[in-house]
Amino acid sequence: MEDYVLRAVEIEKHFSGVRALDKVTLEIKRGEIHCLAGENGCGKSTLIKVISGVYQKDGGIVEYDGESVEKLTPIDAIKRGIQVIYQDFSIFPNLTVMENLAINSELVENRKFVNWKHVREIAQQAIAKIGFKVDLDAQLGNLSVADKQMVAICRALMFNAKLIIMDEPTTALTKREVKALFKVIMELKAQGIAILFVSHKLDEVFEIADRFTIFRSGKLIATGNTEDLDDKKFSFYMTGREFDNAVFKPTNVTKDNIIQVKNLSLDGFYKNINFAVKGGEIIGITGLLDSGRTELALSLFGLKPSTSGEILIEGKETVIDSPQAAINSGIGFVPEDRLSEGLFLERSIGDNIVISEIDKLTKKGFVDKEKYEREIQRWVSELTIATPNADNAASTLSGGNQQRIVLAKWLACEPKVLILNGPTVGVDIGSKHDIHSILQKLANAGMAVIIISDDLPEVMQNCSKVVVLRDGQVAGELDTNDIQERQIIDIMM
Amino acid sequence: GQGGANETDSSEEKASGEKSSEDYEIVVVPKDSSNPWFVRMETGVNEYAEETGLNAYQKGTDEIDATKQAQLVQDLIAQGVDAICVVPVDPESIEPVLKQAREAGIVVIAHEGASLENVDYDIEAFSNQGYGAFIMDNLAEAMGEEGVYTTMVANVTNASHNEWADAGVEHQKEKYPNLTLLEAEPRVESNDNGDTAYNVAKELLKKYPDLKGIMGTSSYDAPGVARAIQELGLTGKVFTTGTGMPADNAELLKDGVIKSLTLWDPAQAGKAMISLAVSVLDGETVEAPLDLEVEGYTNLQFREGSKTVLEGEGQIIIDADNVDSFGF
Amino acid sequence: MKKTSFLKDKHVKRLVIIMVLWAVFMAITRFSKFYTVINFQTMFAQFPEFGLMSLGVMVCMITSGIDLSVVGVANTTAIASALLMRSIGGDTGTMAVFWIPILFLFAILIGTVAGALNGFLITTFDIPPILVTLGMGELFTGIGIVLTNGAAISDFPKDYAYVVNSRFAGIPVQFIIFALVAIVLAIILTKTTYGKKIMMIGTSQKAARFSGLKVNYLLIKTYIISGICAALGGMIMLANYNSARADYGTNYTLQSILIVVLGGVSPAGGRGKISGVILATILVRVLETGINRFPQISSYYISLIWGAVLLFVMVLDYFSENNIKLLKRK
Amino acid sequence: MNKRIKKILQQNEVYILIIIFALSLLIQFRSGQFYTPNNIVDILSAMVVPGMFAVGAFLVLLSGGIDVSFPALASLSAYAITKSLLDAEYSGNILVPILLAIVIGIILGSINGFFVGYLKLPALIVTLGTSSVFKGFMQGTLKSKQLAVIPSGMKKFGTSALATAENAKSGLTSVLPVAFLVLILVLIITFFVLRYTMFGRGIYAIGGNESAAYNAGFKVKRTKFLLYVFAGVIASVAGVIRVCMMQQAHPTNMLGMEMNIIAGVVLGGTSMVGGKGTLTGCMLGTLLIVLVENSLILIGVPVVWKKVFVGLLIVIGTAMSAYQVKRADKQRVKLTVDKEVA
Ligand SMILES: Nc1ncnc2c1ncn2[C@@H]1O[C@H](COP(=O)(O)OP(=O)(O)OP(=O)(O)O)[C@@H](O)[C@H]1O
Ligand SMILES: Nc1ncnc2c1ncn2[C@@H]1O[C@H](COP(=O)(O)OP(=O)(O)OP(=O)(O)O)[C@@H](O)[C@H]1O
Ligand SMILES: [Mg+2]
Ligand SMILES: [Mg+2]
Repeated sequence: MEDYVLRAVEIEKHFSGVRALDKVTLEIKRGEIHCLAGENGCGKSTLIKVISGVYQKDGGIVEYDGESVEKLTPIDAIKRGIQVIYQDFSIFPNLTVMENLAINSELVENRKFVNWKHVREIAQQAIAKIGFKVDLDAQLGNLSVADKQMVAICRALMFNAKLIIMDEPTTALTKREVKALFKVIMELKAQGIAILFVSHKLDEVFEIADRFTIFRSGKLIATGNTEDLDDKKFSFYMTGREFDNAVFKPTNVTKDNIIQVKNLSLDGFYKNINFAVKGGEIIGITGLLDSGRTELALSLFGLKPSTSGEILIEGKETVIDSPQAAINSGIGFVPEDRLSEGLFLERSIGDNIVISEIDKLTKKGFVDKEKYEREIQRWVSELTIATPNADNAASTLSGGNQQRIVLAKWLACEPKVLILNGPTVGVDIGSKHDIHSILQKLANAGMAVIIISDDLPEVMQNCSKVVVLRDGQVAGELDTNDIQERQIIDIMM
Repeated sequence: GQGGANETDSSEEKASGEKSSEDYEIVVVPKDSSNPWFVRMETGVNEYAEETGLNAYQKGTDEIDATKQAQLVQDLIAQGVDAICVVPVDPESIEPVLKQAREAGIVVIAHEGASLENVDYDIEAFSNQGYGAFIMDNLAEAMGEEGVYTTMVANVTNASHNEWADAGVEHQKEKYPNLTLLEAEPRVESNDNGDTAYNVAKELLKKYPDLKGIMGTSSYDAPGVARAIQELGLTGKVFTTGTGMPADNAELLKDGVIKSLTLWDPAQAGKAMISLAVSVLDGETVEAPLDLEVEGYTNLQFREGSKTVLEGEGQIIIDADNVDSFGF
Repeated sequence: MKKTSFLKDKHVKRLVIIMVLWAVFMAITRFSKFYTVINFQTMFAQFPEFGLMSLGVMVCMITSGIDLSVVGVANTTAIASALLMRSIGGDTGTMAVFWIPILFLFAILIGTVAGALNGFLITTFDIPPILVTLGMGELFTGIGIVLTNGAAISDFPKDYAYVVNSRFAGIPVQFIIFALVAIVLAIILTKTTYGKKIMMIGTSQKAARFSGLKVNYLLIKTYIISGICAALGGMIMLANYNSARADYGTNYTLQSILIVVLGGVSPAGGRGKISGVILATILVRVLETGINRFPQISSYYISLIWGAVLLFVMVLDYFSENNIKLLKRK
Repeated sequence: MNKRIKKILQQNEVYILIIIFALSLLIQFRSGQFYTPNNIVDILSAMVVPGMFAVGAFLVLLSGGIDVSFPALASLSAYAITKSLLDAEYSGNILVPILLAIVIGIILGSINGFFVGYLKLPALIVTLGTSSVFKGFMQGTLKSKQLAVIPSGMKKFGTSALATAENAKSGLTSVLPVAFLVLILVLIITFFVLRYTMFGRGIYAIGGNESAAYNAGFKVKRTKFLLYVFAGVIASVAGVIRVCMMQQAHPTNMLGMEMNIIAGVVLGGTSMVGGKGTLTGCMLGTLLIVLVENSLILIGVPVVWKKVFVGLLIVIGTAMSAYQVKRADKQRVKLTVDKEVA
């Protein structure tokens, strides 16, 4: 009889009709690193929320240390030594780092009063554990995404937890931080703490996981030891499909640049950026977080207009001081934060798809219902967005499909240049592969595509050249055919 | 017996288009109802209904608001009451509604609405001019007929208050040469709110040290101002008057913070309106001097040049001595 | 088609039910005093003034904003128009009928300016709409007072009030104006891209910017629409009371918000049906008029009933949305 | 530039303070009466009731909600208490009225709390609804009318002086009522609750990110519920205090204050979406509003221009602070980036 920290047996969970979990089972041994994988929307986060008492399960058994528990609240779970780092971090942007770190333990100790000295001590211990450097008194909202996540991680580590659940902890992290995190995870393991690790990134899984469990659309597909697993099997379990990750070879590259950027600068963010993209080309822009890559993207889309330098579209100098200007000059932009920037979560999938081109779907100034619906159907099928009904809210879809909506929105505007900031962040290999092939198709159709990403395999696989940013400046422009990831990393850091 | 007989003959009368006074539905519409003033009026109305067995009642809006009052009256018209006795919040806005009422054959009696055209009659306890002058006389007396004064109204948008204040100022110019109106602040607002009156008075007295009198109009003014006078330690140095109900101001009067207040008894005004409405409904001819058999309204005269405005002599002065003698 | 989609909305359906219940209640208790042509003509002449203001508040609330300046705008418009009429026809004189459309254009102009001001301040300084419109409301009322010294203006040609107060085939002109505006607005909200866009802005302003919507421009447009609705409301008040004054209808500010939320518009934005708001408007009026039919019931109970109805409807919504969960909890 | 100064300049309180100071100079200049002991005292006593209301509104805004029902709540409670004590010919001291106020505050507040907390209904709608229910109950069921006479104990409390300021020149005296201590007390308690209790931190947490608060283990529903109860108590007590200070109970003249109070709180830098705001800012914002409303004559604003002036001030005031905060945010972003770049 094995010694399990947690057994979740035949768990069921429905969301207004949607069957998110269909009798799935997950068993985690004491002190193991267990990887939970599966495509977007297969139910990983949902199961985690059930385990941690945020959702009440509709069926099945949850056992902590062999003790079965019926109704459970988050605080109970924490008391039982379950710590979760949620996908959305679930932190408080309006509070200080210090408080974010301490708040859980304060609650667990069921304190009614706050002793700020104590809070500071807890916080210091927390960051000391993994030598994370941060101003404890800073407002969390002003931290970079990565730092935010580090805070969430530190917060979880503080408890003498038996099981730490990390829902896609590495999505927002750059290589450097991932390394640090893995070191921590290993230490925790050494202390006999079990880790449940959700990730879409194969390499990570193989690097640290002892055992794995894979879901597909709410069902358990496979579970076992990582040794007995390889890339092909893994992705097959997840998607039920086979695919080749062939490197993309542009077929019809235009002679002239479609977009060219000359000495572009934005005070305090980036300086003298130069690069050019031809039609049919996919180029990558990479760099650490806060290397200015996001601001550059925002400038190109007119959301943070550059302060000097020029942008040429098809050779003509173009002023891009607003998203409208960008769209009119044929630029589309898939933003970094899908949930808050890319989507209107409560609105229907259809509305989300057509909102940017809606002015074209009119007849005598009025919305043309036919055109409207036709357009929606067209994109739903063209990008194979998996939904029973385009009138459902975008929130009911999972990462991959949501990202497709955002793509569709821009493709509908028929841009000449498509800029994607982290196009496959938090997207599973299945959808990731599909999104890549979509981008490649677009390129071959003559579009200039710019992928901003620090997912280097992705860059290597799709981009013919990569612009590396460091501290807001171009640290190098390389041809992906004659370099290795390693070199890029060296330039980045 | 009796009842039966009554029924039959009343039904006969209906048939012949005639109504006996018991069948009249007469509604009194005040400005609002939380103001003790109109609470007092309602007591009068109910007493009168009791005594006479009339179907008369008072119905007010929940806030003092011209549009609400107009809509209430419109509802009453649609409901087909026989007479509407109204104390308008704002004569101008009620005018077109009263027009509708009269076109619908409803008898309209007003009070504090001398400027109204679409009424059968308007009863004034006295003329607005008269009342303004009357308040001024009291203030002047308190101030020893000399010094700087200013006027306070609920809002500059309030009709009758501003008429009283204007009349008061007029009267002062003629009769009290040694009184001077504070030119910098000739009129201030209390928003029908004792607290505002209090704060405004404080400000005035701070900024204008030689200010000696404040002529109040709304029944919230004098008590509020009095509080300020008391607190600033100016009792006996600065004076205020205005409209006020005996019971509410007994203390202030006895403490001498306010020398005297003026009013007319709203209860009687209410009775008078109904009484007049009945005689109009009964088709009696109304001619001066008119006796409505209501205290203070036994010798109504037409305001000269007017065929609708009837003026009585209902004004009362209350002071420390007589304040307890009114029973309200 | 229209009707089905109209009754599909749970919330709207509930309002209809409440109204029917009330209608039945009135039929049983006060039939002869309530179900008269004159009574309905009266009600339908009364609610357009605040009905229009409510429509304005509604469009703002759809964008997750609010407009507390409607009454101020309405009164200032009425005053300005009254002054204009006086200058045309003199204190007592008459005014050719062709001026009336011009007057309405004038009102629309004022509403546009007022709304544009609100929208400009909200978008350029990121001030919460509730504050901007509160301040602007005071400001407009203040301007009204300055224009009139606080007094009412009633000495202007009566022709305007005469025309707007008249009935067309038995239907009050006030209501016809309201209906026209409501229809136009309904078309704008459901059939034009603007309607879709403000719904999206109400859902997420950030996403709207990232989707390339002209958010500021659209918001300004929205507050202009609200301003125009308010101005027209003012024109109807001008007719109904044949006078204008800076403090008419001060209670309409909160009342219009109450109507809008009762009509099923979410203060968080992104949701709202004009049919709901119209129903709520009528419901509020019918309730009040109905209560006024009971001499013994003090009109103070009206606000109690409003509040109760509002909470009642919200709770119904809550249970209908959460019934599954509740069953499970048992 | 010195980082500390930068940090200070990012706070919206500073700008309110500047505006207040500018206004005070204007008043001083126009009337020579601002910086006089009795005037200061007048302003302080004028702050008592709005100040307490503001604290309640502030707490609710912090949690991401909004409460427009407090004037109605206060009126109902104040009227009910005064009336019943009059009927009972109560002649004792202030304690009983205050205790009653707390009890009634708890009851009425828990109505808001139940709907907003446990049923998760939008706060604006709920409080609009309860507001008109409270009002209707007071005026309809309790048949409220102005009470010109109040129980002796309440009157005594309202008039008893904590301090008396005399203006040497004009010889005018102004009284700082003992009631002022109640405001101070409320402020101290609120400060303590917000800073040193998990309940208080919970309010911030919920305002910042509700489901995160839920995940972290806060009892979201209970916290919200208690919050509205707390706000209800503050409002209710404020209502009674006002009656004491005015020495008369007028049922309706508190109604309609809500918007100006909320305006003051938001002016003070409290975010309408919750999570951000300080008690200091809240008080400064309220002070600004109170100052304007009670200095128009001193400034010499002609009475017909009053609303124009107030309107302009609200708009300009908010525009200024909003604009400054916007700029400060921009700078802050730059700062962090410069740090990384350097
Ligand atoms: N609150 C909710 N309401 C309705 N449906 C939901 C809700 N949360 C999740 N779902 C649905 O349940 C399914 C599982 O969602 P979940 O977030 O667990 O997927 P996931 O495996 O975490 O995906 P990802 O890899 O994108 O995080 C999805 O189909 C999603 O649409
Ligand atoms: N912010 C939230 N995010 C996710 N789920 C929530 C949230 N708030 C409430 N819930 C859901 O509602 C239910 C109870 O909510 P909540 O935790 O607020 O109750 P509670 O505060 O524990 O109840 P009580 O205060 O009565 O003890 C839980 O099942 C939870 O799934
Ligand atoms: Mg997930
Ligand atoms: Mg994901």
